Amino acid sequence: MQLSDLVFFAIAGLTVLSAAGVAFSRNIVYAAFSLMGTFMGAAGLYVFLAADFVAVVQVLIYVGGILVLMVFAVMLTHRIEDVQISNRTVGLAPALLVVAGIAGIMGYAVLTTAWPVIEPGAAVATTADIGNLFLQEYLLPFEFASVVLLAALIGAVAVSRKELRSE
Amino acid sequence: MDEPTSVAYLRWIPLLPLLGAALNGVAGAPLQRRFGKGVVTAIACLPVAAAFLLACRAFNDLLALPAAERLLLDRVWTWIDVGALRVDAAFAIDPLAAVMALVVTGVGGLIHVYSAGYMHDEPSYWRYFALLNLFTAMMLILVLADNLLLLFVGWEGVGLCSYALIGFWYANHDNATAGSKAFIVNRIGDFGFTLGMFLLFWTMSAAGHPTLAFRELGANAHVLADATFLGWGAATVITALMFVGATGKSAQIPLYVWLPDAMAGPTPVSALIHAATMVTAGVYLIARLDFLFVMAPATLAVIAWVGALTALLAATIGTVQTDIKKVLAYSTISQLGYMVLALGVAAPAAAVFHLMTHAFFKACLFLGAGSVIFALHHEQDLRRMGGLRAWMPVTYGTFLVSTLAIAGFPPFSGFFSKDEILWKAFSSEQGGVALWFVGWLAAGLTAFYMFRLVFLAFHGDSRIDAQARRHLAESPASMTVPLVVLAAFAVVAGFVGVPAALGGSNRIEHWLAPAFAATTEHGAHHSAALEYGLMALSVGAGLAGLALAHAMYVTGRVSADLFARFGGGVPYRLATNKYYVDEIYQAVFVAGVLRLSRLGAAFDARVVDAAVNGVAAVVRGVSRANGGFDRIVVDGFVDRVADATLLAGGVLRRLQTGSINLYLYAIVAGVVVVMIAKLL
Amino acid sequence: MESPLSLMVAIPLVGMLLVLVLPSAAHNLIRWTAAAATVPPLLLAGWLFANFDRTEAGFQFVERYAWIPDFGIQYIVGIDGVSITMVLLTALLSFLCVFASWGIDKGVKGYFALFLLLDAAMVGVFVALDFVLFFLFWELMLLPMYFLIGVWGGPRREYAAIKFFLYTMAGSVLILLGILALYFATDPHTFDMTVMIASRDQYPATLQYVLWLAFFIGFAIKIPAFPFHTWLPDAHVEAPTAISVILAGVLLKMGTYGILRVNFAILPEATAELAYTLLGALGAFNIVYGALCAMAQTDLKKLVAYSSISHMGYVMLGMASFTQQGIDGAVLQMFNHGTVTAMLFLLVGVLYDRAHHREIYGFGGIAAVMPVYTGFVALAFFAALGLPGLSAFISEVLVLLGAWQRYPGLAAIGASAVILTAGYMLWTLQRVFLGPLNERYAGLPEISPREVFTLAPLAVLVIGLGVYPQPVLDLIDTTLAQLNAAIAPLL
Amino acid sequence: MIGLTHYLIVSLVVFALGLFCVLTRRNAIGILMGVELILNSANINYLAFARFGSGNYDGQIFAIFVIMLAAAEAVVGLAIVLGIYQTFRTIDVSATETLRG
Repeated sequence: MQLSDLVFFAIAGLTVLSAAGVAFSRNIVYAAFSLMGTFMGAAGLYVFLAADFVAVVQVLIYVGGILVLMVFAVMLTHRIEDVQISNRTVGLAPALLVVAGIAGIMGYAVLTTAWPVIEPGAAVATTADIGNLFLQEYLLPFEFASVVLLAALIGAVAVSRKELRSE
Repeated sequence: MDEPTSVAYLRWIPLLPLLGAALNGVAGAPLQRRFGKGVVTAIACLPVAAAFLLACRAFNDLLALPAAERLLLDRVWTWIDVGALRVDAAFAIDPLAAVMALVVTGVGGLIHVYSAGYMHDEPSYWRYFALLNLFTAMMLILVLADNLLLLFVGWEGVGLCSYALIGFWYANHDNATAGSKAFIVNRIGDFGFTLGMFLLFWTMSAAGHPTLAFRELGANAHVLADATFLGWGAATVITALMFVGATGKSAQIPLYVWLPDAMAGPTPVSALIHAATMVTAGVYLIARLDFLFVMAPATLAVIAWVGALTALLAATIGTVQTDIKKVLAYSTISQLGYMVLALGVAAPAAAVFHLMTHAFFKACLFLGAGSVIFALHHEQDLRRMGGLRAWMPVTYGTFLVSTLAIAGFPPFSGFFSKDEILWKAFSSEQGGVALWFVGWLAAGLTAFYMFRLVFLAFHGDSRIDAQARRHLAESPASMTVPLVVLAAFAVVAGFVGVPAALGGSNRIEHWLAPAFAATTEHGAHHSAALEYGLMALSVGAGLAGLALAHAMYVTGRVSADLFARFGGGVPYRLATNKYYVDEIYQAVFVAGVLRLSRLGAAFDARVVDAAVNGVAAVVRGVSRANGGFDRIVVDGFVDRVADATLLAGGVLRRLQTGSINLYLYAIVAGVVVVMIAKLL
Repeated sequence: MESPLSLMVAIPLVGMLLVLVLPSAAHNLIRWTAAAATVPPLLLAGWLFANFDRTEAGFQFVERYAWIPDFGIQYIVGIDGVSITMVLLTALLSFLCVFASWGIDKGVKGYFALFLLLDAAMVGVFVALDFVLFFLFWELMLLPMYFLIGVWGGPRREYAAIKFFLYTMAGSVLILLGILALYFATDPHTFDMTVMIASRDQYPATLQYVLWLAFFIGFAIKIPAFPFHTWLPDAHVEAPTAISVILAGVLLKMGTYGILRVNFAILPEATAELAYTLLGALGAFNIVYGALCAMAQTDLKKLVAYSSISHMGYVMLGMASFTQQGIDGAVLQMFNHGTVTAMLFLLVGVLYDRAHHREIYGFGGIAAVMPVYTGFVALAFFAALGLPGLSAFISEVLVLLGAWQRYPGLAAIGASAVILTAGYMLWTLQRVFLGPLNERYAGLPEISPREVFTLAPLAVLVIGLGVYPQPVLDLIDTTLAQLNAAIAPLL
Repeated sequence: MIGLTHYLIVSLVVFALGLFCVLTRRNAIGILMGVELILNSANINYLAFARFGSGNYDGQIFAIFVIMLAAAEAVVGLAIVLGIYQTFRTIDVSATETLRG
């Protein structure tokens, strides 16, 4: 077992455990912080997969943006004293059943399928290539993405504005 | 066939007046306002004068050539080139065209000068001259055209100008109507003309000579000899159709009715267009296509009789007219009848000779009448004239000379040309005693009504009202000079055609001979004595007419009511009412067409549109019936479906718990089912 | 230049979008935008005229792109001698009609947007070489036309617009059915007209007859030929001036254009069999019937509308003659009628704008107050009645000359209409412009420079093509010679 | 040696947890967190297949688009949550069943 494998397992463990924290925590604030662990772990996995740029994006957007947003939302919607009861769960048994079923099927698929695998090449810096791709081959989706983000921005403002809704 | 001599100046003969017309037509109004009428006059007269000089040059150039090669050609551009049809915009001049071109530019030029005086007080002076120039240009295109289609351009163009000039004073409805009438009646003739042209082209085309150019037609006309159309000889049908066109333009029976009405235009217009030039276009057309007409004896016979009868009929109407211009109009029709008669007896040279002399003396007569009308402030009724010779000596003198010419007294020009025609009518293979007799009778009547006119207007006591008499004076020089010039020609023009029997050499016939090469000369077997005798008879008829007119209107020895009472007054009433021809045409053709047109419009509104609206109504009806079916059966069904849907909805709504978790379960469960199904 | 034809279709559409985003109160801006959008097509038309190969009978400037390959639908545009004349005419009239529409002040934005859409669709019809594309443009043209008549028209505009729409839709259905039948009859299935023309021998005779009739009725409604013509007078009377001009100047030509493009080129056998009765005899009848009906009208615009029916009869007669002269004359007549009748409608519009009625008996002596205007009217009227030296004469004489070769009787009937035409034209001229001045109209203002601007180019064409018609004849001659050579032997 | 299967299994576990989270939470923000988990597991798959499957950048590009969409989704979703909270004074999804048929 190599060192890198150990690191992988460590990161994978962090990811899975944090995810479990998100799923099972009774306190929504703890759940939010566990989510950070999952995101960071996922970013680590990305680095392992030679996707340095995506890893950075993951950290920047998920951790720096989405997570902060969620924490804000949590804070805005709950009085601190309510946190104990803020994350009730319901229907544990059927949920476990369904999840186990799906996980089983998917696990079966993952393990039994003969994936066509190539030998991964050496990890190289990807940022420049991705940049080029965005401005050439993927220009149109890229532009659409910007429009989507703009629309989301405007939509968010429109939805959360008080006076607009009260009409 | 040899290529004719090519020259580049011919195009300018029609083009110069056309430019004058364009300039005056577009910029005439401001020019006249800014610089006065002199500029307009200059723009109008100078091109015509230049065209006259060019025509003289062409005449001179023709003289320099040997008789058989007297043809100048000026090809400007290819006008239409489609399939086998190739028409050039090309001008050609041969002896016949040269005579015509000289007459048109010469007489036309004089009338331009005359008009400057006559129309001096007219506010739309520029419009008048633009149209007059346009007319001159179109007439020259007609005359100089190298092919039938280009000739047709001039043919219709002069019709347009005639229309516009007859209705020049358009504020009066009658004038405008007269213009329309002239154009439409001419269009009937054009209908024949175009069909004749089509048939000619295709017949020639079938024989391998697809052309409309006169030279090539003339050279290859023999191929028509065996061609037939619907069982008739092609040449006969073609010439008959062409002659329909000629009857329109040259005011022959049955299409002469427009010409008397055309006198509504200004008098110089009557002189130029409706006496000297345009109306001779039909004569020119037949002369131009002489090579075709000689191949169709049947058509020639028709032409000869139409001409003779027109000459007589118009003369009888002329005897009873009281409007000075109407008398001259009917006399024009009558004289045109003579020309057509000459064409019908295969004597085109005589026709062209008479055409030329007629142009001079008739123009002079009309301008003289114009001078009288001008002096009397637009009084045209002979019954309110009289004794004018005292006030207007120049007008009287020239008028008298021209009257002597038209009445056929030697040695005035009309004598030679008319006698030539009567002699040919008698002696030609196509002619006969009957034709000669009709012509002779008309000659006598001509002398009568022309002298009646002279006596009523210039002799006797003045019947002019006092108001007008105070201003009475001879016309200005710009009007009298053309009169004198024309009168001089009316005297001397005949000498170019002195027949051999009188010791002359008939120069004009020789000059024109190359143009009429197809006409073979017969009739030389008649003795000179016979010719003298006939001459004496016709002069006698003229004298008789003169004497009768003198007796009636000067000495009063014969009552002027003689005619009016003759035969119970029926012939007189017929003649004064122009034999009711206008009324008959109106009732039969005009009313008929109008009825047909109203019928068509009614058919459109009542039948076609009704059918369309009916279809719409039927569709509406069907849809209404359908609607009933819909309400009861279809709607019933739909309602039941709706009820069932509501019922089912009432049950199924319970599934909509609003609980997001439940929805998510449902989604995931669906996914699981799909996955399992896929895996199994 | 890469794709002149597509540009000619696209530029008015771009103009339409521009007009749509402009504020609707900015009337003059909208007008100038619309005018600007019609200029490049006109320049392109000039470029096409200069670069068109007159010796080539087939299609030129062809652009071909796959569109819906599964159904054999392509985007194909191209022009031959027939369509280039129509494209030239469309570009010119669209340009002039924008200026003729200057006085529209109700719903300016909508009007010009629809107008530009109409412009694009018209050019599209003439350049489309794929049947689906052709039909698309054909229908696209009806839509703006319906609204332009129905919204901006006269008092009975709804009736006229619906009548127009139903008539032409009925025609469209037949055309669509014909197109589908042709699609399935061609092997391999395609909507490509050029392929159909090349494989015209493979259609069985019976199918050809049925298709010929379907297409013919569809197109005859557009011409319009008796008895499918009654939508025209109503549509004309109610439509605004510029739309009348487009309707008579361009839309009517689509009927005869369609017959040449589809019936003649793709169904030659049926054409040879049916042309005499349905084109020739009907054409001659149309000439006389239209002239007679025109004579009975008292509404100036209706009179001009019926004269259009009469003049389009010449096109039908000429096409049916199958002589070079006749068929060339027919297409030349399509062009000339476009210019002459456009002048007539523009002129009627000028008078209507001033007097607010078109009753022939309600005027009199207008020549005295509007001399320049009357000059234009006289030119247009005399051109319409076929005065030699003006453009319509050349085409009419060619048509009648060609027709005479094959059917002298029909040619004689057609030629007799020159008398009737002269009759109603001069009668109208006299009632409206001559005679004593009607005092009510003593103060009518003279024709304005803008109106002169719309008329002068047409006047130049009318005179110019009368004196020298070869520029147009050269364009069409080769194409029509080839077309004629395919049919004439089958007669 | 760590291979494709390892990553797929990690991804599977994260997905299962996310799904569980989505199914069981009654708190709207909690549900959104579950969605984020699912999206992350998908991203891991994308990158793993990009690394071991195709060897090109398509997977990475898609991952970035997914992140972008997640951001948009979170923004709009949280805005809606805030809106719901202001209306109902709670974000418990079981309390907001006004859509019940």
